Amino acid sequence: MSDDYKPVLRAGSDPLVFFKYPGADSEGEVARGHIMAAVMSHALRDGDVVVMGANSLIPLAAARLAQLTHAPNLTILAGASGGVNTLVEPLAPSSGDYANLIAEAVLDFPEVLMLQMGGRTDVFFAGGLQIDKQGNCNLAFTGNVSGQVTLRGPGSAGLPWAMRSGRAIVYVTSHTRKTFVEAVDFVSLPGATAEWEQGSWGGPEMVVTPLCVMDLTKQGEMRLVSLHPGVTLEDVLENTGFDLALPEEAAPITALPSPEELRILRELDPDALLVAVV
Amino acid sequence: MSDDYKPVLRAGSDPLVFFKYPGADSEGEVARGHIMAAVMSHALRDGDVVVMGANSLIPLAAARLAQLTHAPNLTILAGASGGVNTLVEPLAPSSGDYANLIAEAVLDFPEVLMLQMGGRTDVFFAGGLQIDKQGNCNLAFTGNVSGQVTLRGPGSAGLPWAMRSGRAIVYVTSHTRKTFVEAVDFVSLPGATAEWEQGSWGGPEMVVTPLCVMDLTKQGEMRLVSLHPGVTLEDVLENTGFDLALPEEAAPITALPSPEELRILRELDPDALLVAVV
Amino acid sequence: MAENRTTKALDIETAVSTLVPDVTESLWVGGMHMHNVPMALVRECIRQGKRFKTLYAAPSASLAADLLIGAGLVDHVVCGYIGFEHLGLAPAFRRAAEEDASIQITEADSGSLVLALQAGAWGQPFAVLPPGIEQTSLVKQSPSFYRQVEDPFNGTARFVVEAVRPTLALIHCQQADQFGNGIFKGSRFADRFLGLAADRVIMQVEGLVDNGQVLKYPLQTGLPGFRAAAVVQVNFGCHPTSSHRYYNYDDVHLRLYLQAAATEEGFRSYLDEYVLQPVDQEDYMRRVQNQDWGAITGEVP
Amino acid sequence: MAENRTTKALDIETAVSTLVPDVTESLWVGGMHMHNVPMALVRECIRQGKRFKTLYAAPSASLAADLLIGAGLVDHVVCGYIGFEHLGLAPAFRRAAEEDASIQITEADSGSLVLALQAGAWGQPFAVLPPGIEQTSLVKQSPSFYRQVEDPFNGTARFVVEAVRPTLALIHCQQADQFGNGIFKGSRFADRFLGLAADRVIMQVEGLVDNGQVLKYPLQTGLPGFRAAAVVQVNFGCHPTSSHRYYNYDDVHLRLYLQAAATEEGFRSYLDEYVLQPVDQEDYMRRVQNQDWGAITGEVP
Repeated sequence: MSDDYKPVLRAGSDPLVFFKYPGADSEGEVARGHIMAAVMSHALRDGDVVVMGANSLIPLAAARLAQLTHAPNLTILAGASGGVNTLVEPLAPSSGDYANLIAEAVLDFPEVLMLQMGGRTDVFFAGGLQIDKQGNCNLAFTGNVSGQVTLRGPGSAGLPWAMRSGRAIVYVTSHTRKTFVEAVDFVSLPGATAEWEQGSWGGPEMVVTPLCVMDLTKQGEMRLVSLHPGVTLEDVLENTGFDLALPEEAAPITALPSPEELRILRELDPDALLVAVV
Repeated sequence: MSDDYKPVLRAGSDPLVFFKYPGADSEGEVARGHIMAAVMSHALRDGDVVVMGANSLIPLAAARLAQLTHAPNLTILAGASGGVNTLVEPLAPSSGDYANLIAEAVLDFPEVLMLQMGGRTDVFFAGGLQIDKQGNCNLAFTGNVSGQVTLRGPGSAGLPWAMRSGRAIVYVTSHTRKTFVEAVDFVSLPGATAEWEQGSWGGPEMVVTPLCVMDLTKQGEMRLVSLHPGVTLEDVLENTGFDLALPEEAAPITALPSPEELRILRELDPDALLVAVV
Repeated sequence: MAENRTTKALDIETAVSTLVPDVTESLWVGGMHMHNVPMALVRECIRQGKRFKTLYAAPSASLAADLLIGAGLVDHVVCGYIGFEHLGLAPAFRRAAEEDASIQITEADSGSLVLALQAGAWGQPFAVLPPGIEQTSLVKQSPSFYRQVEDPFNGTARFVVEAVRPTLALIHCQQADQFGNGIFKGSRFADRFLGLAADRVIMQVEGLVDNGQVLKYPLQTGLPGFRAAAVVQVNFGCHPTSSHRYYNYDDVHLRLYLQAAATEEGFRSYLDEYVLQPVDQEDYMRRVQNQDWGAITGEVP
Repeated sequence: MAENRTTKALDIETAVSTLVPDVTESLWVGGMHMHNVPMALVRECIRQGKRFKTLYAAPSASLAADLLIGAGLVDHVVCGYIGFEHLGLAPAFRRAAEEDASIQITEADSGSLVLALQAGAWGQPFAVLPPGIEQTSLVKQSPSFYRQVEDPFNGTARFVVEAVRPTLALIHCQQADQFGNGIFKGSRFADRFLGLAADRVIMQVEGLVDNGQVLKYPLQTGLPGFRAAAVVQVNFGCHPTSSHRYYNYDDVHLRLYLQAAATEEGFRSYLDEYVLQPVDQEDYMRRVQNQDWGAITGEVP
């Protein structure tokens, strides 16, 4: 969203009339946000119960896209709003937006946490200030051993419980050496734990960035899966602060969204937030 | 309610149209149920949050009577229904009745338990299969030491948490030696505990029966407070299975409801359930 | 929603035969006292001879528990409350407890059981109880249910109960869409909570509504669809208990049950007449002769 | 209800001056992210210089926490999340954590904090956490917050957190009657729960409705009146956060705040201009110049 975009407060409205964002050019380029949403969508399965937290623009688009294509029985728990199966009309930047209440049900937020921590979800979307080779994510703070905090993040929020929420899909909107580090300064979300390796807990299944798609090997090391169009292996390695494992053969190019997927993503997103977000 | 009373199922209705019970003679006698309701009402204070469980016909009438007379800021939590400040129009025999949803709010029942156990209520109404000299109540079972169950009751329900719910008002609709025993076979509701004597916990404050009103001495022994009209001290002692403490002077006669109180009780209770219940 | 979304609407016989194992680890039935109890589902379970190793009876179980216990389909009951409120005690439960020892009873209380269910729902291994329970007979009666830990914040001994995750919950909503989005038109009792907590939920409803109506009023949805394994539409499915806004409980029939079930023979003939013999809910309704069913089939908004 | 029932409707200045102690033990503010945060109450607390020994920041605190921390009114924050979602990090909180050590921070997580609040509401002394937390850095970072007990059912070590009963909760409902029966017109976030749990609740609303309307639609009451100590009517009281059905969040103003508060001087001048100087909410609204307030004062059904 551009900085000179000036929304006004929304007037009182009935539940089926929502805040309108200014329209964007739906004939424009395929953006990184579109590619990331489509990749995440493909990782979702029919019947999955998918939960997301704050700042979940791309995951929300991905989950709704999956619902409208290959996963009609997927359930979306739209973060702070408590909305269940929001129609995502339109895609809104804040997880607690009223737009997410064009939905089938609205849970109290403690109930969302309960379902997540109680193991009633299949997929959890997560991010972090730092992500390391083992898939650990840090949303608390960075700092050195003497206790000096160099960057105070928001806090660990719901990340500690990702392993109870099924497959974690980790995503970031910037791929740099500051984000992808050898070892996080603080573990908010445990990555490749022993329990994950044994298959008894969930854990990071996929990592999606503006440059590429990664996963974890069985040994719990982050590995390149595919490069987004126009991105080279060098781009990724230069911007990754640890030795990234590589696939046995040359990494393929991440598939673009199909024309139908792109049409749906643009329809859900009249303000082209997916273009602006990355 | 007489046995040949035959209600039909209630048709679908809007929230302000309720099931009508056949009317009763509002000019009839002052019943024991009226006296018990008025006595309990007098024990309630303005601002009290009052919670009741199953089978709470008399407590519900008492709480609403208090609200309409001396305690306009009293709050009623009407048991299973979850209704908060039900208008009691009309008084219904089951705590979960839809009539109790003519109210200001409807809580989920776990929330009612939470408020009760969390100490957010001031008065709790309780009963029992057996009640003993120390005010202990038993709603589980009676039986002998060898483990043989002689009367299986419903179970302890919410009674174990009475001491967390403020002042307990104990009531029964039959006063016999089977009910008032030397020592209960099973403690569902702890009566005069050490914590109660020290004032750090709630506990039984008043016991109301069809014959009399009782309380607990500071030493935690049940004591006669007043005799209902027409009841003699001998009636009470013959029907009480332990040595009942007596007041220093002769026990007074329980005050009858005032004409205004009686009018209100009869208005709330078109089916005269308060006449039938005792 | 996509047109190829799978419906969860099933007929009651199919729902019970396919979704309830012949021997189910544990069961928790929704409703309280004579309200919102999914009796049609319970009768169908009995008809199909489903067995339940453990029945959780709280906050306030009544006819469903008494029938299941009387029919001999329950091995173990964890009891917070089983009774009929102002109408009396539970006759089959009484007989099981007073006369034979065929059933194992764990004496518990409704508060602790709801906290155990809540712990299960959150994935907590156990729930700590507020102080006070140590003053009751419960902790001596049920030492394996009520255990102790030391409070790490102040060293006090605390009683705790193990988390409960029921294998199966049977729940009544007044309405739902075919995807299981359930609507309570009156009290939710502990049913929303139970529906969020249990491993598998079968939902009984008076009527199916369009998904569009659910989308229009999402704040009234009591249970989100993904928690329901199946939705079963049954007319008067809670009878003889009530369904708020639809019909009151039938106290004539409840009294008939209590009178019959006072003896083992009476219980058997009630079970035969109203549970085992009826081929379906319509047949059941024909056998209940004190109701003018036609007078109360009006639609509820 | 009886005509002599006491109203809980108070003007905001009176509510805060009489119901918020000058030094309050602990505070929990409702809403999440840029939604449903009772900002007018928070600004009034700052204006009156109320101090809070502990601030619980969860599930998702934002502007309220950042202003209170920046204004130096919080001694200790228990942090699950303080941030501005897609708009960025919390500048005053960052400064407090990165540059000075004037504030004590207990590193926690939103799940554990909500469970601690739940334990407090039920009178449970502490809450047991699901397994997994031991794999995070939290248990090492905050050893007095996360403690251990032995599971009496299987001997496993479990982490637990002490129950939290906030002394004061500030909550926004879209509507309420004068007796404190609050109505959420959109998401309830954790606010119903918080309102049932806290020792004292002050409720801010967009509009007062008649008690008769509450009685007509009791199922829509989000918080029963007895839990509210006072009800305060304020126009646009959540601004710059949203109030569902009434208005969206004002991201222009939120960005203005984030930009200003990036420096200590900028924070001070924002605080002065928008919190300390305004004599009332109308004055505050006049100072917010990017909004056409008149266009959005329409009544909401």
